[in-house]
Amino acid sequence: MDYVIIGNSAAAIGSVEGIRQIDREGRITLISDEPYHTYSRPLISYWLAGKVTEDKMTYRDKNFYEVNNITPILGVKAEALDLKGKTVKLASGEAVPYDKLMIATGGKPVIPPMEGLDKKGIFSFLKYDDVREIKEAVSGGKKKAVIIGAGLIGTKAAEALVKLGLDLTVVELAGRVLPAILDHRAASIVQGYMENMGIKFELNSTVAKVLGDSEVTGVVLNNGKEISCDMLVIAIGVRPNTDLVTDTGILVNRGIVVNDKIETNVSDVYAAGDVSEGYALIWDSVMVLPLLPNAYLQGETAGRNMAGEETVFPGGLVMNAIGFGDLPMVTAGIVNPDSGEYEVLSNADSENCSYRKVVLRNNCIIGFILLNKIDRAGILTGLMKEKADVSAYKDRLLCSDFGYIDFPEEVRKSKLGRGAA
Amino acid sequence: MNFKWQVNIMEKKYPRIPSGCAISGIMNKKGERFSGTDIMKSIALMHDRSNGLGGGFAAYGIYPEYSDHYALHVFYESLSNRVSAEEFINEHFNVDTSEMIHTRKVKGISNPPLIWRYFVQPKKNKLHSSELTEEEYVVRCIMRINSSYEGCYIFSSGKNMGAFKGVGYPEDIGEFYRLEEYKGYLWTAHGRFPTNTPGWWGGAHPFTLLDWSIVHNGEISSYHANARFLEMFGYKCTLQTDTEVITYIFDFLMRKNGLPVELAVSTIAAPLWKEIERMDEDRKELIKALRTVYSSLLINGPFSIILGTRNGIVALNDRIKLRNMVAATKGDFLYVASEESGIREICPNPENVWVPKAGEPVIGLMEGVKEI
Amino acid sequence: MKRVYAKEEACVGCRLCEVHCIVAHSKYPDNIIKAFRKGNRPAARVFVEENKPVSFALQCRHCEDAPCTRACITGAMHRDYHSGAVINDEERCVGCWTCIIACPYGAIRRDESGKKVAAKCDLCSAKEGEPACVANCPNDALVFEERQ
Amino acid sequence: MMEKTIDARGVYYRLLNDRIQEAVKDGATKIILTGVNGQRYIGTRVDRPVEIEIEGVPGNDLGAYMNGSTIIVRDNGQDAIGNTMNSGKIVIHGHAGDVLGYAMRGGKLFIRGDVGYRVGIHMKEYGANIPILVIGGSAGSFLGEYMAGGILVILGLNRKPGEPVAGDYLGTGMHGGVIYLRGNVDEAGLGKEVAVFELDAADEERLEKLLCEYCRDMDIDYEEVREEKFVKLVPVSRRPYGNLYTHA
Amino acid sequence: MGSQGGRARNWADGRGEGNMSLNYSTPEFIIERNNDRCIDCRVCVTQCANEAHIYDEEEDKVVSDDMKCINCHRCVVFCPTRALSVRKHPLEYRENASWSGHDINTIYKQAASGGILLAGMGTGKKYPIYWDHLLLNASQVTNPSIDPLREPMELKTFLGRKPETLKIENGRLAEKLPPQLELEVPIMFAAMSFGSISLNAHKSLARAAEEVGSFFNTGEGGLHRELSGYGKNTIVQVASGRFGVHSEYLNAGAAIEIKIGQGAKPGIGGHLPGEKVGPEVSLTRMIPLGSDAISPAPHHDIYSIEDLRQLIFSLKEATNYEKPVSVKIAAVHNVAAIASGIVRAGADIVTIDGFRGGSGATPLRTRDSVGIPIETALAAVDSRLRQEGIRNQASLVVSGSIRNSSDVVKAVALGADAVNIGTAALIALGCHMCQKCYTGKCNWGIATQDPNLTKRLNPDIGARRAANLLRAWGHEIKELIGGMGINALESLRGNRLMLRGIGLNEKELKILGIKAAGE
Repeated sequence: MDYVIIGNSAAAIGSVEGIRQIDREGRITLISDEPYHTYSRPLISYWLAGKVTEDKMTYRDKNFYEVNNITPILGVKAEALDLKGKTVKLASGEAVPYDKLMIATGGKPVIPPMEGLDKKGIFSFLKYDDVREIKEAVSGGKKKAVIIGAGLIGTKAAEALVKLGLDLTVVELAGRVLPAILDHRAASIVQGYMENMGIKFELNSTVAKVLGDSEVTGVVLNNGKEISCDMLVIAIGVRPNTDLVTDTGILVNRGIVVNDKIETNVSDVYAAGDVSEGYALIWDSVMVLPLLPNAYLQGETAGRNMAGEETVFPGGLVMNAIGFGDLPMVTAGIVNPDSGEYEVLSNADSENCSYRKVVLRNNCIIGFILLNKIDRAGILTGLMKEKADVSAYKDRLLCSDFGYIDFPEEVRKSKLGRGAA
Repeated sequence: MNFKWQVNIMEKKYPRIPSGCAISGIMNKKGERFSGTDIMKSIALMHDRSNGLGGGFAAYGIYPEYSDHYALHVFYESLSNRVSAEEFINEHFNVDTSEMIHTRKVKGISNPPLIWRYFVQPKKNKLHSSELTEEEYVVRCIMRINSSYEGCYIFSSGKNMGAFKGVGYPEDIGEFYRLEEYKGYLWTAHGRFPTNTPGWWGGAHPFTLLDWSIVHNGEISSYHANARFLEMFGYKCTLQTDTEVITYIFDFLMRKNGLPVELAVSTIAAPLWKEIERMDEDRKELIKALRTVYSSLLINGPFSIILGTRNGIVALNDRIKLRNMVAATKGDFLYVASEESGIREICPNPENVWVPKAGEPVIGLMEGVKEI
Repeated sequence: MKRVYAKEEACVGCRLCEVHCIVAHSKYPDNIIKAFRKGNRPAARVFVEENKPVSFALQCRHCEDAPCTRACITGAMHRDYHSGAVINDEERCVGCWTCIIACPYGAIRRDESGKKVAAKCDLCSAKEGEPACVANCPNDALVFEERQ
Repeated sequence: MMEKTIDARGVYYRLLNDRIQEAVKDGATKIILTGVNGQRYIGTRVDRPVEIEIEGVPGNDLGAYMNGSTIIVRDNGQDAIGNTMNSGKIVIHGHAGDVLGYAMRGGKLFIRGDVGYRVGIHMKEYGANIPILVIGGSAGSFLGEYMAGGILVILGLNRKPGEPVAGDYLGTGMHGGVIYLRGNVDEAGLGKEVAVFELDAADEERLEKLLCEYCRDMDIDYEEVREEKFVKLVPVSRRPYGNLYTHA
Repeated sequence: MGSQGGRARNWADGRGEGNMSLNYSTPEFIIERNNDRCIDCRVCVTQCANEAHIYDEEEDKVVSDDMKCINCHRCVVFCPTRALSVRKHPLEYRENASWSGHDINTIYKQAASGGILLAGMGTGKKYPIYWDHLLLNASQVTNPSIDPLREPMELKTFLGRKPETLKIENGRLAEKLPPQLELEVPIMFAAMSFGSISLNAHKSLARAAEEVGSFFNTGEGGLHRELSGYGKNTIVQVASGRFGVHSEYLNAGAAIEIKIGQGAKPGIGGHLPGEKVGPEVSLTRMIPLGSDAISPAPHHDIYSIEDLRQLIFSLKEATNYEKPVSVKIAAVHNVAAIASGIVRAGADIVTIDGFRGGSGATPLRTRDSVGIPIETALAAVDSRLRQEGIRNQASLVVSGSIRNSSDVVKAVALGADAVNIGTAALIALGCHMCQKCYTGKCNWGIATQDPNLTKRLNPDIGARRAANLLRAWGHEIKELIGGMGINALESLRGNRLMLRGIGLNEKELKILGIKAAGE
């Protein structure tokens, strides 16, 4: 059996490990246009900030490929697919045959249309190479940066850059930071915290124009405000990198369409991670879930299916853990409900940057935000996944020491007492 | 039965023996005499209230031919004991008749002592020189024998009455003494449940002194307070039984101090202070005085007793009624027993049956008699 | 595999498991006083939950399908191939707390005593025999055993 | 219904109870005992609810520990009837002695006539088990002493004018249950742990139900019984001795 | 008050209930915290139900309040760094041979409260302990001692009524023996009610009894449904309150014990305070939740010895004459006569509890001044029953401060068939003899119904420990009697020649029926 995996990040590694749970023998070829041993994409901001050294960037042990008996083809781009001939064509000209193919090409940065994108000093914030370039630029003397996007990528980029001593402004189209995962209350706490770190924000704005000749010298916002800067980081987000499958017959919606076994519409071809769409719990719909845990789980599910063990993807959960300085936060599910069928419980202690919000629908948790006191948040995640009726201990959900003690005895005992959970 | 142990008993070196019991009493207020059969049946029915270590009867009106004589019933350990005791009796009394009491062999009665009966009158000169009343003279003589003479015990000393008792179930004791052959107008009976083996015939109930006889159920808690008080007045509580002390209390209060029976009862089973508070002033003063002066004669703890005299019976419970007692009448008969079934056995259809209250005596007087 | 299970009816809420967990994961596993007094005191990896009269100790269940290992952004959180235990490689952990939001038992704790890392029960893998919490439970309220 | 008659005349209690138990084993549902006089523990050993009718005066501990049987006594009863009784019913058409219904925790004990001392002592209830003791006549002192539960009714029928329904220390140490008393209470005779109250609607309802059954069993005119007013006695505390002690 | 910490609390505690004046109480014990060892882990705080250890959040320190310490050692045992010790408080009154500190302090308490002084466990007064004046014999030369490790050694004991003679017809037993209790060791667990001790304590004892082949006794608290499986090792008790007594209960055990009295409180009843009557106790005792469980001083159906017979036989009736009935009394002055009466009333076992016996709660003055020592009571009863020829009719069980196996051996030599252990059993379960059982706050989970505390006694551990104790004593008894050349316990029973007295006067030797050492 020949497995070919295109990609080298979480979904790809998940596929490898999924395959290897079932099949220790089959050949696995892993193709990535990046020349690096598998590394953790989310760690790039840590690397940039100097919190993680190069040798700790790897997502798996150095001997991962050997141990898992993988043939890695790194730094070589997969250029085309021959789905009939079941081969992958590489930029090197080589054609790699496959019995089972995993497409885990991930995402690519969203670049909004604006004037002056041709200047030097404009960076994405997605791959290792992106931050390497940024670091080089900073050590080359850059002092002032504008980041477009105050989402997950933008804020982490901001945290890293401010740590590097840059004068920093974050421009965000929405009216608050981290608009997708926080509500107003939490966002204002986080914003305040980040402002204390020295980060400036321009909300409800976008960059209309990049100034400068060949090098970036500033930006003009859509409200006319001009901000001088010597570098611009575009960190709005990612969209599926579906280039490889264009016109191959593999069905693409926003991302590659897969079923609950992570198969595409073409047999023996799978797609996982940021490139694909997946079923999202809570939302009860199919969407792109560009989050590492989902990517891994999709990959692992696909891998098991590729190896012949029928496995169903349980659905992905939108959940994020993120922290700035000493302020950790976790959020999951629907945090900004838009109708009356939801019940919202919350309490806040702005002084301590603490905030706790739980959103319920029919007495089931469908989302939550925890700021600062995030311990044991996973219990809420678990309840969310299970769609557990929480009415028996609803009044305890907002307590920072909410725990198994609050569960009914039988529930608690069955969860804690069983063998292999 | 261990005879050696019994000898010890006869040497009067035994401890106080607490006991529980069954009691029964019958009287015919007109003085008509009837055999001992009924009383035996009544006490036998309450078999489970005794344990075979004591039974006895008191019978009044059984010796009409000797009605002027004191009838002394005596247990002797041995012939030699009799010889020495008779010496004393002959010295102090004129003995009209001296005889062995007729008994029959009964299964369940073993090792009886020698049982003798004497009909006697005090020797005039002795009585005179003693400067005692006749009754006191008799009592002193009995006390003397019972406390100083080895192997000898006078267990009955009244006129025209007698006690019959011993170690065994009461029905066996009755049969042993052939009580069906006696006729009396008033009978009391006792089935004893002592808490160890006295083996001691004298320790059985009833306890008698002159005409007084007492059968008693219950163990009183005031025993030594009562006894030590009585001993100041010449009583010798040699038997260390509750019954003995109760008998002496009645003797002391009624014979020596002349209290009417109601007040003797109010002393023994004194009303609670709470009840005294509710009495009218005269009564309050009287009862308060009784409780104050004779405080050592309050009998505390559970008891139900039947006091027999030639004039009738007094049945009494302790003041908070810790023991059971039932009374009934039919025609000229008055019945008292620990359990109603004890009466029903011999009087199936009484005219009146009642449960006397705590401390309230049932007094049955013979017709024509004003006082007990 | 053997796991630690709590018998809540016997848990007396003394928190000695937490104390000994701290000691076992400190620099002075053989000296409790030094463990508490010298340097950074690590976080306990066992949680005593209490709502009187109920109490019990809870620690990582070492799930077969451990959500924390899948969620881990660095690969630090992993299943030990030999023991089956889920172990966090604290050297590689960057304290992103994704595992915290993933763990349905809430059994992972932020340990900020030194480098920020996710602290969790490792079944005292460094030591032989029973984990410290089990060995030091005064009332046999924790057992280390295999269950189906 | 299988009926069996046993002549108890002169039969020792243990043998009589053997015979009763034999009859029960043989399937008798009603057992008539004739000539009973003083035999103890009737109904105690019976291990299946039956009806026992007694002619004569049964001995002490009638129906002790009894579970569900019915005993009807046409004559008087003695002491300790219904001792620690669990359930069932005992009806005494005459009077009875002391310590009736001691520690009784269920079932019914109906007495037509007077009763002795310490009746209903330490009656207690638990859950649906509520012992009921109804006395037609008057009672001696310490009625309902230590009472911890249940219903005790005392009617004082046929008593002489001015005579109290019950003796002194009524309800002394009582800490549960209720005593319904027909007529007036001399408060001086009450234990210090109880207080007197008027009946409320719930009391009336339950008393009516009870008394109707009692009057039917005893063949008494219910209306006549109700002519006199009832009061109820209840404990002032469930913990009468809560403050009696100090820690040494 | 919070910020003032310990001192403010002290003042508050110094006040009597219901009035605001000082009650003059002073601490009895002093908690010594070795600050070089204390790591402020707060384990002591979690374990002290009396709140003698307090965590001062502001100072991040654990501090102690001596006033609240009852010296139960829970904190000392639990302290992981051995930083704690508890000592007698050094505060002294001026020396006065007539007026001890205890005398003075109890007056303060009563002057403040007007209440009856309540105490727990057995008397702490320095009365003579006769066990410690008895010496055991051993074989030398003239007959061999026996090595119990390798040679047969029998401790099996039967309790119950023995017929005067056996009826044997055609070589077969013509009449069955009356019901007997069979013990593998001559030691049973004394009656302690569910209510006075926790269900876990009961479970521990029940399981240990089953494991070792002995009996536990329900006391007057009914039989909890979870213990119904231990029937063949259960003695159910009937006491004056009749709690939980019904026919099913009477038939649930192997024997029935009528409790008349208890060594720690002869002559008085007991109250289980309503706060200990939680759902389980309520269910088991069959009384309403939260109500006082009052055990009257007497059985109100026993005011005389013949009434005892009536009760004994009512119980035999209720159980079809299949269970031995024991009657338990306190050792009092007239115990020999009383015991004789009990045997004659039909009891199959007489159980006598000496005045050093324990109790969950007893008036202090009763505990400390009523009754007589079990050793003298046992000697007197055994002698009396033998004199009367009825010793074989009933078995004799004694209790009230049996502290070790040699006490057991001495008891058997004096004439006991078996012993009951209460205090020793509780100590095996973890009791540290702080003697505050009556507060309901037993830190060891034994004498309490507080669910926070009862779970401190894990019945698995308790059963193991209690069983271990019986086994250990069993081994020691075998060693001791083996040394005397006896290989079956019955040969020791009443064998007073195996005893010698030391430091006893003539009268005491006579009462004990033994010779002096050297005689």
